[in-house]
Amino acid sequence: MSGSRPGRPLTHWQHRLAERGIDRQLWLLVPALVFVVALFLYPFFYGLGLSFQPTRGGPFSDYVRFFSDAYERGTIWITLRIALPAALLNVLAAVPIAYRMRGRFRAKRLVTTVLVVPITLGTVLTAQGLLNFLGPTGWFNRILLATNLVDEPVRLTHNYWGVFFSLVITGFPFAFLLVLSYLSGIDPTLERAAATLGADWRRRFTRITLPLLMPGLATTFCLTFVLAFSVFPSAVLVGNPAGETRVISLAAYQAAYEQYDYPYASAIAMIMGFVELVIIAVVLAARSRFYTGSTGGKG
Amino acid sequence: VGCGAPETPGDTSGDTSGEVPQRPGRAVTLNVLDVAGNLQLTQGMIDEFVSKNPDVISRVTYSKAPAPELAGKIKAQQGADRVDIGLVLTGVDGLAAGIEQGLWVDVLPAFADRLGGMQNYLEPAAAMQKLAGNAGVTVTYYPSGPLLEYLPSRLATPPTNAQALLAWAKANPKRFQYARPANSGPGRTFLMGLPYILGDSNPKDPTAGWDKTWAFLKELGQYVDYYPSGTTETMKNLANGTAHLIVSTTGWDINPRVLGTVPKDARIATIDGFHWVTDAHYAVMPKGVSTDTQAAVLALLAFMLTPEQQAKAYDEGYFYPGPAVKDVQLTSAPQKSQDAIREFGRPEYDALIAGNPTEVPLDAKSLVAAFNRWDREIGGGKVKQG
Amino acid sequence: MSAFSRLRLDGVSRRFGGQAALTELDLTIEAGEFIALLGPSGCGKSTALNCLAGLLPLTAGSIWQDERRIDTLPPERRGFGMVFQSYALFPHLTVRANIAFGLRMRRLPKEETRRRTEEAVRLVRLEDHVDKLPGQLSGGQQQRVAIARAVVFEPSLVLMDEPLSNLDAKLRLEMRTEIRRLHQSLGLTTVYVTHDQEEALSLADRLVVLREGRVQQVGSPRELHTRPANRHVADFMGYRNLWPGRVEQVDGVRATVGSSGHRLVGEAVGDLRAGVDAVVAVRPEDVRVDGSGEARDALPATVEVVEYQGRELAAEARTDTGLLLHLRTEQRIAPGDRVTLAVDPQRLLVYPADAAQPTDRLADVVEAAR
Amino acid sequence: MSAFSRLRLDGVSRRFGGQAALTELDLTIEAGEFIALLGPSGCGKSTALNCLAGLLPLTAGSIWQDERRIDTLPPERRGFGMVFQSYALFPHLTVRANIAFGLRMRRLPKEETRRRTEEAVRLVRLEDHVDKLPGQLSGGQQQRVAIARAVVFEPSLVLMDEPLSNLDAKLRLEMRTEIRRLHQSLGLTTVYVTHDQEEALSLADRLVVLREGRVQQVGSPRELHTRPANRHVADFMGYRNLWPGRVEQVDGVRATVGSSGHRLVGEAVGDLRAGVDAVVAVRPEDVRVDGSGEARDALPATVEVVEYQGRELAAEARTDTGLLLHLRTEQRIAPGDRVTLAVDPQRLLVYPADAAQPTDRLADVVEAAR
Amino acid sequence: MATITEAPPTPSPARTARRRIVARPAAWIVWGVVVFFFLNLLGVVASVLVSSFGQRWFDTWLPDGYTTSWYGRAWEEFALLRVIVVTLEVSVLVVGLSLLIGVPAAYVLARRSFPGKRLIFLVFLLPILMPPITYGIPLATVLYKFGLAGNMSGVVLANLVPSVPFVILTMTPFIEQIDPRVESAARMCGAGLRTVFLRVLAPLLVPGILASAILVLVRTVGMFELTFLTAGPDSQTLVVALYYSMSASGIRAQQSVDAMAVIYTSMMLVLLVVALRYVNPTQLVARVKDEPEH
Ligand SMILES: Nc1ncnc2c1ncn2[C@@H]1O[C@H](COP(=O)(O)OP(=O)(O)OP(=O)(O)O)[C@@H](O)[C@H]1O
Ligand SMILES: Nc1ncnc2c1ncn2[C@@H]1O[C@H](COP(=O)(O)OP(=O)(O)OP(=O)(O)O)[C@@H](O)[C@H]1O
Ligand SMILES: NCCCCNCCCN
Ligand SMILES: [Mg+2]
Ligand SMILES: [Mg+2]
Repeated sequence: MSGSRPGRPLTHWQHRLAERGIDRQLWLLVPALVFVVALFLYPFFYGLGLSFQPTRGGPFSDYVRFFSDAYERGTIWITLRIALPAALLNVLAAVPIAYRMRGRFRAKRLVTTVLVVPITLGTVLTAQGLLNFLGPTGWFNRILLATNLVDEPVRLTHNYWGVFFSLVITGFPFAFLLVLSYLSGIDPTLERAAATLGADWRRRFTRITLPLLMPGLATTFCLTFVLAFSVFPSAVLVGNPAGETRVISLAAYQAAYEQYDYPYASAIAMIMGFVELVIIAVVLAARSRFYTGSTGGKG
Repeated sequence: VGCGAPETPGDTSGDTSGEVPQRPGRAVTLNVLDVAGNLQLTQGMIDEFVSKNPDVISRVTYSKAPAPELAGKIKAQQGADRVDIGLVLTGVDGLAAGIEQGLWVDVLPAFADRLGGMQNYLEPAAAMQKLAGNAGVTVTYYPSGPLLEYLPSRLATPPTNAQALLAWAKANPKRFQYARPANSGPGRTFLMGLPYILGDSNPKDPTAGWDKTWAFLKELGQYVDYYPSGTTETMKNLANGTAHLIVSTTGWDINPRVLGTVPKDARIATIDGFHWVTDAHYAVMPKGVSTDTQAAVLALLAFMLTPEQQAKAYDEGYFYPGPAVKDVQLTSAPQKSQDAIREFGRPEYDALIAGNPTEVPLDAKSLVAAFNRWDREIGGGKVKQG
Repeated sequence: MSAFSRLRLDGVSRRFGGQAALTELDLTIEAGEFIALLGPSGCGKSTALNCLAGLLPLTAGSIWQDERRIDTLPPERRGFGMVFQSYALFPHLTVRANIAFGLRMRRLPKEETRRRTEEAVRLVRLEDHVDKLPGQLSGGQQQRVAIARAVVFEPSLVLMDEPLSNLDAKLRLEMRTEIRRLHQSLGLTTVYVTHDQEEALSLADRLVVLREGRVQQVGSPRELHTRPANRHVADFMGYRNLWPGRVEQVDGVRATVGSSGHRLVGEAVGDLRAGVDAVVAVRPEDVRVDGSGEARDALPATVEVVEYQGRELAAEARTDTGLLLHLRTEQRIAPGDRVTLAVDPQRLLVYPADAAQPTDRLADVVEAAR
Repeated sequence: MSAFSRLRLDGVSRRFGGQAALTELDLTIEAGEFIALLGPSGCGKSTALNCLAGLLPLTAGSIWQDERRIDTLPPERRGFGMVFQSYALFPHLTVRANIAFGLRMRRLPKEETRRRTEEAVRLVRLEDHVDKLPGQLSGGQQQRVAIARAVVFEPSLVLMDEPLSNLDAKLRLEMRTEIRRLHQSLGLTTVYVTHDQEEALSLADRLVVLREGRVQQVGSPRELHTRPANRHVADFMGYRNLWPGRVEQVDGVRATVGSSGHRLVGEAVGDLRAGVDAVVAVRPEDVRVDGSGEARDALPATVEVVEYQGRELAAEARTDTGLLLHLRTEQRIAPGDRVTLAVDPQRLLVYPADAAQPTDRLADVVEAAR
Repeated sequence: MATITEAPPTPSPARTARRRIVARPAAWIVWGVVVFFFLNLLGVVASVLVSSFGQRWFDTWLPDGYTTSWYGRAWEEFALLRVIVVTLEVSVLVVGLSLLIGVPAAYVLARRSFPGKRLIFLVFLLPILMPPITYGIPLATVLYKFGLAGNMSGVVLANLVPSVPFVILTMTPFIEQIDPRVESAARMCGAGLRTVFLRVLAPLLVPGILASAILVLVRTVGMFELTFLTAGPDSQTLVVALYYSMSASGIRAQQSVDAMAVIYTSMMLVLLVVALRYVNPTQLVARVKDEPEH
């Protein structure tokens, strides 16, 4: 029946699209896309548009207003002064501890579980606890006084340090667990190989583990920095929101809900997002200089 | 969809703007928003009204928010044409912010006949009502402060005049405290009371008339450790000894001692020549609520202004004395309230209230200007700007 | 890094939790030897190697390099080279830096490091790839980097843990020859872990067969191939025909066994007496297809399955009494053919049967299910 | 699910992005055949199988089951069974439910589903394990579940993608025999993918060798083994000796080639004329170690590496002119021995050399580095 | 055969064990820091707990007396029943919706490659990367504009913004862990796409779905900023109520705020304990594949 054999029949159009990876399954993405466009992208661009329609002056006048007012402009610096050191400390302190705990040991699950607790406490409760614990007559100061380490209570709340501690308490466990998971992703055989090649633990760490961990550290830094940068409730509750912890999110909040100036609030929110993305971009650019491929992790 | 800020409320839908009936056609659900801490005093009155008049208000919900957020919230709801808050209880600040934004229904003069109790206000309460204009209805009143508060165990003789206060603060650095005025009743009373004490040129004009006040605060600020973001913190610090002298009001003097946050033996002091800067809480109705709800709220307010209900405002000294209308005796207050005031109240208040002039607080615009200047020059002045 | 003349493992044991992974390993390795550790998965090969390398502390026993005890030294101070199963190349370092790593750790002069690295690169012919990262190399190239890295600092002992298991068949064959060549030309001493008996036979001077953490046999490839010490080693070494039977008669090293109605004669290995249960072991290639059906030990059978294997055929045949034989032959036989099979008594080994270990073979089963 | 008498792949092609993974595969499969797709990693074997199964849409071409075009049907409507490399058992279903899955999908009556499942379970002898989950089974048992699941609904075609590659050597050998047996006893038609030439040779009726997505040769195991169509197939089929040379003379099917100063005579495969470059291919087992050095084609050489392989030795020897030969012999030779090697002209194949593909062998290199 | 040429001294067990017992100073420092951190953490939590039961607590180590009355006060003063009900309603809605939206998307992103995938992935990542306040303010503005804020729908919608991407990120490794050949196998057995999803994928994804459901629940209960910006009088969740109790006007006993905080913490802890039955702790913070346990 040679007649029934068409020479080389045309391939079905579905095959052609499928070859490029497009088929009906992609419909499954649609709800999520609609959602992200409607609830994230649209508001975001709405805010961006709003920031160029100030109540007074030309399209950029709210930005000019922000940057020409030292009281407002200063919030960028205030925020960075809190967020950068907090994020840095969280990441750096996490490394040696995670390095110690990367193997398997009996209490590991317990330790990691306990570490998760402050993440779930949230900033508000942490703030309340810090006020009680670190306050002038809290246990912390009482211990310092009782052991004669200080003569007078150290003030650790309602200032920079209160916010800083709050960020460490909520941020450190987060950073630790992330770093731990990145570390576990590095094939332990690599360190063993380095050992058989004559590297002591110090050089195994600096030559092998650390370089392979760097991209993970950069990512961890970015994520903890984002958390710290958006500090809001703790800046109000344990900080000094009129002064040294008047962070930029507070400025944006006040513009929106105390001054009812939505365009100005949007402008501040945009500036805030921009500053954050600049920092992240710098860190990610540095990250790309490290080896970021597979680390032979078993994960 | 255009990109513009949420519009100010324009037209409101049919059932929100018509004739307000004497009684709602159907029992309403009333959402009460408290931004002044006023429910402490008035929730009992409202609950009693609801239980006695289930045909007017079938259910009531309460929620609380910080005052600064009030206008934004209401405005947003009105912009969306979905106002679900029927009654707002607010201080001067929230009331004024709303007036400026045109958020409130003008209760006066339209409904004056329904609120007979308003004829009966105490004199300073009537002054506070005048300040409120046509939108708010004064529900509670107190003379407030400024007062100084201290523990005799830590401070034997408090300063009695402004210079002595300055000298004391200098001699005892970090021991004098008041909270950020924008977040604190005592803080703002202190701020508004100082021009009277110092004899400034125009106590009603913080921008041009407060030279002595600003200079005084700046100098005082050198000896202040930090400005807490709420009065509670100053009370806590007084109690635990971190602060030895703080700014207070009649309510903040009595109630925390009742609650046990401040030791019972704390004392108050006054500064020579001080004027009471009075305070009041107002009830307002946002524009855009249905006429049924408006009717219900008006009936409720009339009920709240009766002397029997006003007696509840004695509370546990929270807003001492509390009632806004005349001839409300402590003896008609609930027993618990009487007991608390007997134990923690101060006999000297009657004389102080009678013997010192009362002043209404700043109008909203001036107050915001004063706050702003305080935030930048006094509060923020302690931080270097980058 | 001093070369040694003899390395001795003395009762080396290792437990994990309560479980013994390696029990009392005694072994002396002479300089220049190529030793293979052989055994099924989980038998403790890697454990032994890691103990030797210092990557795993011993639970008991000691390791001596000539007169020096080394089991307490950390791995970096033993000076052994190691090739890992999955290569364990440093993914962030170039091929050159990977190979030079061991020299750098020894703080050799720059110039010497460079020279010796270049030499090793040439040795494994990766001149064109020195600046690539391991991720950019094929499996065989990665393998070579791993070998070069392990031998570049001239270790006194090279340890290899299944270094070929990740390569495909063809490359495995090639690399196998290369490892042997490097071992000879560089005068290395090598301990090599594998589960592939063919690999072990072809590479090693001496084989150590492990089972469940215990040494089963140590010997030359020929010894292992022709005379496994027990039935487990026989099974592992390719004696695919393992028939249960009962000893009828033992006559010196010669035993006669009855199995499925046949009388089989072979060499007795281990403690056998008449009447005990035994296992008869024969390699498929030692089963002869004889034309003549008259031989005394002849097994008449029917061919069931035939597989083409190039020069030879692999086949299965079943005797009339139901005994299944695996065989290899160059004769052209086909399923259904009647054949007469025979096994040279020297190629037939008889072991005492130990605790029941059923020969769970699908083959027998499918037959039964028919 | 209708059985067919012939399945035809017609120009079946598949690209990924711009890259061709399979190019113009033409193949006709007769009912009952056992076809093996063979080739190195990445040559497109799995792609071909997945196209056949319907798991991968074609880029061009068509597939015909007798006169019915089936390449537009989704996999579930083609009625083929498939056994996957890592079994791909449903981890949440018991062995019984795994095997019954295909029957359930066909909504057979409960009773019949039960009966046929039991039958399949018996077929692969998993009666004792029916209620276990796959995770509780050994590799070989999982393999059997996978096979039972694929054949239980009597598919008209069974596809197998390297079904044995995850098993260890011993089990692989056993399962191989079983697959062949099942194919025969159930009368299946099977397409089997592997990269192991030995496996393909032993299992299949017909082999299809792929390279870079293109068919290189289709033929019987014997054809593939003795006469690979080109040098790549030869390389892949175990012709480990591949020497470059130049054709000196072609005489019908007989070609004479000069390589490293030797004159080699063999069978010409493909288009050859005098003067062109050629590749000479010889299997190690076809290199004879002759005592006599007089034969015309004799190659005097020195043994360099010897590997013990049981009955045989594998060795490398180098002629005095530097030609390296891989050989296998039963003779006992040792490194350093002088031997004379010879290759039967019928076992020596001569191919035209194609575009340069360096024989990237570590062996040659190490030699060079010395 | 191996022969022992000379008898070595019998190894003393102490010698082989020695290296493991003696810890380096670095280890002591590290453990010291960890212990210090935990002690302070304990102090923070315990001081709230103790205070919530304290009658009066001024300048002393412990309160003057103990009482449970603050809990009753907090319960009434902050209308906690209502708040907790709202919190649960919001959380359940957010979890349900984000799973419904997120799981199919996660499936496609884990399994398929198609043009624009990287861009889409980035867009899904952004809500997690941006501070909530940055997009929260414009989002609240938009939601108010459409009348969707100030009530439960606003709170739910706003909380979906970080939750859906979070579901996608946590589900991806779970989906990747399922061998795609299992799906192919099901199809070869005659199962259509729907059957594959319902009979094969869904049962296999149950652990992943549970894990991400609980993670989203924990995060939603704890999410302050977005709820704060969009909640109305009737739709405050527990965190927001807690924040108000700390910062809104009025005189409140510290202890009743503490009591509320304890109630909040207890609720979180219950969720946490449930969560940790299904999830590796590291997974609470990031999209991390399960550590190899063997
Ligand atoms: N770190 C460990 N913890 C617990 N048990 C282990 C550990 N390492 C190995 N084992 C156990 O010790 C035994 C021996 O393991 P080993 O890795 O030495 O086997 P192997 O012979 O190398 O096997 P394979 O051929 O699979 O690599 C096994 O039963 C294994 O499960
Ligand atoms: N999904 C895919 N996307 C892109 N390229 C692919 C994909 N699948 C296969 N390829 C490519 O197609 C070619 C053929 O792949 P295929 O899997 O068919 O090879 P194979 O012969 O089965 O190899 P192996 O023996 O390694 O399984 C390879 O180059 C491979 O990289
Ligand atoms: N616990 C916090 C109490 C905050 C009190 N704010 C003071 C406002 C007085 N109107
Ligand atoms: Mg191993
Ligand atoms: Mg494949």
